[in-house]
Amino acid sequence: MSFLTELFSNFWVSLVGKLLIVALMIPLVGMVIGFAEIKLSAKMQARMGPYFAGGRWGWAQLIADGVKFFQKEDLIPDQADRPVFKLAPVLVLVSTVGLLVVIPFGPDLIFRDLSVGIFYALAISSLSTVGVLMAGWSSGNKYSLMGGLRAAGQLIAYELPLVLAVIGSVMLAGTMSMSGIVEAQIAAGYPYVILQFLGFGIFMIAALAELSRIPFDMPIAESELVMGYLTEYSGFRFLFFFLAEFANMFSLSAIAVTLFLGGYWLPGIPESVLPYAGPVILLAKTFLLVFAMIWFRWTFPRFREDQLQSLAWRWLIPIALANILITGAFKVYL
Amino acid sequence: MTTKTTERRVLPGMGMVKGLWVTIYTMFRTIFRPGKYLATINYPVVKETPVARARGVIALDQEACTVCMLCARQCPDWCIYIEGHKEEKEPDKPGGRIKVRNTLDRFDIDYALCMYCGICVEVCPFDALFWSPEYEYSETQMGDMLHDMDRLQGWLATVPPDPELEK
Amino acid sequence: MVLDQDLVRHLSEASVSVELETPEMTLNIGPQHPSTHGVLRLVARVDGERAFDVQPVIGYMHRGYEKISEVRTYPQVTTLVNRIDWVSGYANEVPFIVAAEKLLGVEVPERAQFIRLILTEMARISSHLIFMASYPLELGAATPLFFALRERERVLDLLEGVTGGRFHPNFNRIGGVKPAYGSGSATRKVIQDLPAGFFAETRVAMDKVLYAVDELDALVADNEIIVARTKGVGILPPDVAASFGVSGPNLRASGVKFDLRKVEDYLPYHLFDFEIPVGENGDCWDRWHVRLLEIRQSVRIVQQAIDGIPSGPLQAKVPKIIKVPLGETYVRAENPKGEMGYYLVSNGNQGPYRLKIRTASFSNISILPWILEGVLIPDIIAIMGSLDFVLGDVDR
Amino acid sequence: MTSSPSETETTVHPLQEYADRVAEAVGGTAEITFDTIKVKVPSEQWVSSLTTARDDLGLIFFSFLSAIDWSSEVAVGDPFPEEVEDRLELLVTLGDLSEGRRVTFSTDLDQESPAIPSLIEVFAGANWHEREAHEMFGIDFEGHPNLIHLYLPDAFQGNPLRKSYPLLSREVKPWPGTVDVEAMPGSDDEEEPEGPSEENPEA
Repeated sequence: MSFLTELFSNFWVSLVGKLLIVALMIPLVGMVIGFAEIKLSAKMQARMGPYFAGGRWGWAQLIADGVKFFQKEDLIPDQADRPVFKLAPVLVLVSTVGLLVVIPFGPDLIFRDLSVGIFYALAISSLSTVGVLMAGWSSGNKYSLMGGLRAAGQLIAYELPLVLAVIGSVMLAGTMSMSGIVEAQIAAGYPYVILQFLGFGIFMIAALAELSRIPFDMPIAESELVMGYLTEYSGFRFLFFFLAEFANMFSLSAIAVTLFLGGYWLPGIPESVLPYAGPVILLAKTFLLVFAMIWFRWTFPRFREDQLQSLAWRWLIPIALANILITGAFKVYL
Repeated sequence: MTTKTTERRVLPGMGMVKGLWVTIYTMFRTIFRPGKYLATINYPVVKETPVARARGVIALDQEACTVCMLCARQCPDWCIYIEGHKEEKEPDKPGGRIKVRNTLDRFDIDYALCMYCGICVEVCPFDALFWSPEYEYSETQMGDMLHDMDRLQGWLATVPPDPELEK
Repeated sequence: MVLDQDLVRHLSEASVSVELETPEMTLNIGPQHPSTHGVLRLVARVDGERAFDVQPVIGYMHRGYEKISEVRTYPQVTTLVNRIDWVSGYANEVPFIVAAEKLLGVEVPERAQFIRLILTEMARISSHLIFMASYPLELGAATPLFFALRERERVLDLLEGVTGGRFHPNFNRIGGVKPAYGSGSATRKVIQDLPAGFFAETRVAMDKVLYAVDELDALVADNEIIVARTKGVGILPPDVAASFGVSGPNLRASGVKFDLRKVEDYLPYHLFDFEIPVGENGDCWDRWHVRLLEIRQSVRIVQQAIDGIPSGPLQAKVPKIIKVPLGETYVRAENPKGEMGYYLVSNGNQGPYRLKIRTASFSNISILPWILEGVLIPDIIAIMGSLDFVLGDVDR
Repeated sequence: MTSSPSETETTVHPLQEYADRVAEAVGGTAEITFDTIKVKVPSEQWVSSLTTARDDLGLIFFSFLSAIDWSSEVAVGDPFPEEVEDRLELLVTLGDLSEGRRVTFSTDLDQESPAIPSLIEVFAGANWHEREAHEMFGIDFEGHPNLIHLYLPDAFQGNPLRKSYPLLSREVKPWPGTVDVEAMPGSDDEEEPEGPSEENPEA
């Protein structure tokens, strides 16, 4: 390990290394979660799911999809606003990559331990709203425009509960840096979800809305808006959105795990083995949350526009505020 | 029996929980006991055998056909094209009368037009047309869907015996 | 830079009092659209999400059946007619054949009537199962589709076992059911009666259908999101429904207890006891729930019909070339989508002189402009889906 | 009510009493053919008689509206064996949602320029049915808000369901049913292959 740390001490080499890891991680994570979604949803519907791609049980299905998207013709509709149309998927993917920076995989296994970790993460995640709106507006077709406007309304409406839900655990931990929150939970001896179950619930609901997955997938409502703001995208641009959705699922779940479920720590694990067991624990917990998202996606229908908004404004935000009050009182009283 | 909406007293969250329960036990059932609960098969590897009376393709028995053109006339889609000619056939008994017999020159069924209604098979008075449950004869060109006489004769081998009947 | 106060006040009031004038947009829903059940086009003038003037445009699938049937013989028209509502193929043939039999004055043997009844109820089950599959999909839930279609395959396999065709069985003949394989010397003796093991398989299939209906009930009926999306949406009062000619489950969901199976005598429904599910306030949820209960009733009918089926000939004595005598009659039947009727005028030849085909979906969706007035776009899809129409039925 | 094919003099059709009541209330003549009550109404009282049918007799269910083109010479299908008086008969079938009765009201219009007031005020459902009858038979419904084509493309000329309108698809493709079994080579009986009538043949 010493040779590595010495090599990594040079700033530029570690920067390139980190970029390589992220560049590798996004497609890998996207593929694994995508494959899990395809296979598990098939099983939930008494189907077999992909079988022939890659031999035994279709593990290479998403690699095949990736290759398919790459060699597909990249159409840009003539009424589209070309630069905006080209930039939109990049913006959405950037916000996904940005989230990975602050996730602590182990005690010191973090890309960059920012002191304002969670604040930065929430700011970056709202960048994708701009990307989605650009995609909806620039595609030049009525369905995409409606999808984009719906996405704007929804993502902004659910930005608030997302932020308010996080404040509870930040108050308990006393710091905003992600690894700091995990260490606080290790010190406190219990994951914050026990106290912050309201916050956790609201965070998960708001995360589902951020990802615009069922029951909040109004922007890509297949049965109404054909494919919402994704209608005109094809080829590798669609691959950006496709990967961004799955990678976002991973990063938002990882943030939820870090804030509420004790990050890379399990109550029984001794301190010494954490640097090695940390990533595995984090990935296991994250996959649990991702499975819950998949489970919700294949069971529920989608809300209507106004029900979606009224759920956010009339229910999630008041409960989140109440949660902050209770946590504050608990913190002061304790 | 009215669909009294009030009689369905369900706790607020329970409706969704019931739905989640259905999907999760279907998942475990399909994973751990696929034989019993898996509904799909891998088509090219495993093939379903169609029922005996399935109307897949029409098979022709050229010897039985006497070019009476009944099937071509009754076909609603006009997709059977028949040409024949008269021919002498040696008599059965020696010294018997020379019999004149119609023989087929051309018997095409255009499966691109055919709607598998079965009127031709039913109306044929000489047992020349049969149904066979074969279904794997799709083509890349629409023109190839026109099956000629010999190909229809080829299907004759795949005609299944008639199923026994319910008592 | 000190803002002068009245400017600020003016600006704030101005934004409040001025109604945001957004120009309305004409949105084409269809003819190529994921949830228009075929090639229906809705021209909707939309303000934001609310559509206030929806005009359906139909005719993309008009095949002109009424004109073609004037040049066809009766057996050929049967193949034509089961392609109108292809989701329940067998159920379309029965009223047409009964109309021809009425003009001919032919008494259909008991066993043929029972077989017709069993296959019609199976067509109803398969049609309602397609609705159970596609309606939650329109609201966003993808899983019920697979539960419903898995059982529908069983029912269609039974239909194929008896008739040879899954969607377009063409199994009805004037005077009864298709008697023999062909009319050759050997094939005439091959009787097309029910295949062996049909009763056992049907009992198993019916139990599986009931099980799937319970699963769908658990998955969809009380789901809070579906209830929020469908209860109180698209309310259809009974008098408006009657004046538009809406029939079948859509009419019964509005609280009208009227089922043609109890009133008409085209099939021996009087021999079986079954109930007519009736909705309460005629919204999308009731239309969905009435169809769910109807599947259970159809399963009951099929089970009773299997136990009580008499033996006997499959077809009455009918000449080989059928010429229907002069006359006109209107026979209507309870199709899964609603009332389907045939006004048959015959002039003593082999084919009908004039055949008016009254289809259920045509009247069911003629109500769309009335019911989709001032409705959000997601509700347009929800209401249209709940009417359960098929474009072949609409355009003929 | 089992179907009695043709009404013999002795047995009175069970529906006869109801049919007479309807005919007398509506001011038309009733006739029962094969279990279908048909009430012929003069075309002037068309809207008024249907309004009374709806209000007094409870026939609130609008089943369908269509027309039959009775004409002796036909461009399509086989003509009537005996002479028939040329007229365009308009049909409306109403039903009630309690005992399940149904009555077909009909009136005769002349073939050249059929016109009749629209039923939209009486039954809202008549809108589409009338548009279809207009484009298929050329009947002009006065008072109909938008009497445009329903099924046919806007540029379509002619009224397809009229008997005088030929079925073009059958002219284009030669009929595969003509028997072309060439005579025996070298034989002298050169009878040309007999070809039955263009339309459906006498099998």
